[in-house]
Amino acid sequence: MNGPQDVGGMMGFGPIVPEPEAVRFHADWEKRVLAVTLAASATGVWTIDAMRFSRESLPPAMYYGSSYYRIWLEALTNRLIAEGMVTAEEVAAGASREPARSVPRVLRAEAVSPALAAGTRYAREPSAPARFSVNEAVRMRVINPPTHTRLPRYVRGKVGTVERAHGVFVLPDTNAHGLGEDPQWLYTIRFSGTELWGVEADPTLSVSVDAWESYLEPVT
Amino acid sequence: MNGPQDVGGMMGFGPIVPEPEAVRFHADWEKRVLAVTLAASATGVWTIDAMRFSRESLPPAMYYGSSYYRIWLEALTNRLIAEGMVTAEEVAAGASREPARSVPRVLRAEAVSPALAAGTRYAREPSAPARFSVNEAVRMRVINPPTHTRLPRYVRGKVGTVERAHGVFVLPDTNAHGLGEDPQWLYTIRFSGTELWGVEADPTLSVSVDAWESYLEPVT
Amino acid sequence: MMFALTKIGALTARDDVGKGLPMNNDHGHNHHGHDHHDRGSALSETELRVRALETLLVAKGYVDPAALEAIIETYETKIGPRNGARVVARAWNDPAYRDWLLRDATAAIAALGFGGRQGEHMVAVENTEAQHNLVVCTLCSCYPWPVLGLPPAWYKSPAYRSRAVIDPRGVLAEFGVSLPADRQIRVWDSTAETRYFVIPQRPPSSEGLDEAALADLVTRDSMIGAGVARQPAAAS
Amino acid sequence: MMFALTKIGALTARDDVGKGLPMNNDHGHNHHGHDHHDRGSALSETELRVRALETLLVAKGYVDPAALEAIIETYETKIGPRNGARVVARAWNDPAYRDWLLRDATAAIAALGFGGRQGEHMVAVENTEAQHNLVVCTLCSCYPWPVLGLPPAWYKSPAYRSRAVIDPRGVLAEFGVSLPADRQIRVWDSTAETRYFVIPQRPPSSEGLDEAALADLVTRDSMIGAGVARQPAAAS
Repeated sequence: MNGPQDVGGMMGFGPIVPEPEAVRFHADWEKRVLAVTLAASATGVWTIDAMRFSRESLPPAMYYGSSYYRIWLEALTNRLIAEGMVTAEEVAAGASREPARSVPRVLRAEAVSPALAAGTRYAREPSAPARFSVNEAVRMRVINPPTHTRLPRYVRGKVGTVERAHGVFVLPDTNAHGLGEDPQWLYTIRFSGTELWGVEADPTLSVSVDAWESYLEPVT
Repeated sequence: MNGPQDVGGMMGFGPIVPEPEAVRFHADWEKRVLAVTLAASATGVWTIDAMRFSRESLPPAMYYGSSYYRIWLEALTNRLIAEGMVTAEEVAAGASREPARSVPRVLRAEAVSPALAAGTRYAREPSAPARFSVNEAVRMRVINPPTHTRLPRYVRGKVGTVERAHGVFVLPDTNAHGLGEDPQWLYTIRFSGTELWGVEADPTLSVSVDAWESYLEPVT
Repeated sequence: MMFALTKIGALTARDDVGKGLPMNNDHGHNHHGHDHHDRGSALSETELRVRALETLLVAKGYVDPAALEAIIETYETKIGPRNGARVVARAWNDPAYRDWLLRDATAAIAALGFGGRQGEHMVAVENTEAQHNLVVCTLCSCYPWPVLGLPPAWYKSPAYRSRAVIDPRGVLAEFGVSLPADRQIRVWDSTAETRYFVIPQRPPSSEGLDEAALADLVTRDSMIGAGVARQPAAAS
Repeated sequence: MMFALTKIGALTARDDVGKGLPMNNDHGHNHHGHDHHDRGSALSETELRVRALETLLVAKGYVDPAALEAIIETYETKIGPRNGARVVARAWNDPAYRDWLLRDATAAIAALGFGGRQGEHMVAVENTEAQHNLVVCTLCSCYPWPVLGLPPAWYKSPAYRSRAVIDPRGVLAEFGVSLPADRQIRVWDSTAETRYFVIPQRPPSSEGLDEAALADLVTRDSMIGAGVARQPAAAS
């Protein structure tokens, strides 16, 4: 969706504020949000793409007015309610009132290290050869789905060059909505700054995105 | 600028809430903001384009989190301070602490009706013929100025058709920043929905913008 | 490849888009910015700020307090959508006036006594069996004040401004307007000082009504394209 | 026609962009959303909500409280940018390792004991005299956790995410980094599960340092491309 998350090329957010490398968290509640989000996601009720969609579905005023851990908190709460794992009343009360929903798994303390060390691989075995070749020119499709996509607005319709084929990966557009993994070839596509931003752009600039095969069309 | 004002095609702002035709204001302060903004603007210290730039320069979280009269209030306050007409301290105190700046004019009560009835004409005498003709295909330039522009992001780079030439009008891009009126031909450019949003768009849709000559380039 | 838009609609409806979240800009207010202070308290932060700014500008001599009252009176009592309704009623009733209005709206509207601020360069567009027109200002709140008055809160809201150009049928549905699938939708984004207003389709069974009665059928929303004209009482 | 960008910079600087306004997302907090309640009060609204949610999820049996502590301990003490600094130091010191890292970053990084969540598909890119690399995730906060730890607040901020792809030199200037005008700038927008990290240029006068000493020169920001490696103490 063309939601508040899609900020590439926007202006007006003010200065960037660097911070020391030693800073891990800014408040104790940030740690709790991190841990609760990872542990709740480990139940396997939703995919990472579904959770991203929950975050970008927050109202823009809230999204831009919140720190990122606050965004996590809001999205996690919405997702838990949408999945029937908790009710809004339970969230307000901070207490369980209904029986728990069954979930695929629960992450136990002893499994944390192995789970984080393993991660979740999104690569899949190719079932077809890559349609596009390295150094080939491609045009990004013009799509505006109200659902999740990882094709940012600032590259849609633009012509770039295939720089690398990464293999076949789970497609977020379907995976976010329970429509299956639809694994597709994933490419790094490089654009000149002038292609993206016009002739007045920095001539030394190039920008790439990683794009699934269905985001691309041949340049005719 | 690609600020929060440029919302065409964005998603996630929630439902539209119709309201009865008889509703003029929702609170008394809205009337005051309307009147103060019109009267302060009538001093002639800034142009309408400069005030629009002040509004779109508000932080996105504030812009999206505020009603439109609140946006007016914030922008007017910033503009008055930037023009040296008031200080931030005076605004906080609600009292004058410094001598007033001289302003070109003050709108008196008896001049309100004639001024509103006259309006401000932005049309200028053409000094050159229109470069583009009705029914001609044109491409919108790809520009991303950090300054004021009235070329929305969703049409940049898109090909449309000249539907009407309105005459020559003051260019907001320069006028907003004290760089002169640079009057240019103004056209209505019509786009198909599919050109703007892709092949999945509503096939019955067409959208137009009004665009100054320097926003356009010939289709080659 | 991408899935179809119809499929997506159902998905979005069942997903958590905004569920349980306050939405901004309904009724011109919002629920999680500064303005939440405006509810309930006798004198809100916003009211105090507006009052302080007005006091300051008057003290500085930049604004005449009597001019403020004159401005408010004008837009509360003189300039509103009944002006536009008169223009539409005349156009329905007088083919020559309609032609003039479509050819030179600023002049034709001035002939009925309307014009000025935010209506200096008017364009009238006509709804027909072939085409429905919808007016928006994606970049701010441009609106034809002399014929329609001040814009309603929804016209200035990001919700309307963002969607009118990409999903006008969805927008119209929220206003209770459903058009035939083959009706062409023409959206006018007011990006310059030209101001658009819509001549809605004249309702069936309105023959014989005089201009005052016709004007009663013309709603504000119908002149933005977000609504259609009312049916005459006898026919409804 | 449009005026030049250099001219525009000056204009913007003197105009009222954000003047006197609170900015959001500095230091990961904001000053006019809900989070303003977090300042000063002993137990903020956010803290209360987080506590309530954690209590609820534990009561429901969805999360194991001991697992929460294990997750926090991992990212507070085990996984951070010193991991990435070791990778860079090895690459500086060992040309064969550098080649492997550029060819198959996931495997080369795993050989040093790092990998897993948010680093399953790693790509290393190298800064040179010809090209400077900068990593961003415009759509969310994708970041190579196994080598860099959790992202800093600025990396997740709309300010950084919006500008990195259109004005990277302006962004770098805010980090105190100024590159030659002819240096190619290559921005990597992390829109998939591939995770990028930057091998900064090895500082002059770092010859003869061992890998531990080299790793001390490698800052977190330099591995995002928002900084450069430190000069050795003797040379600075």
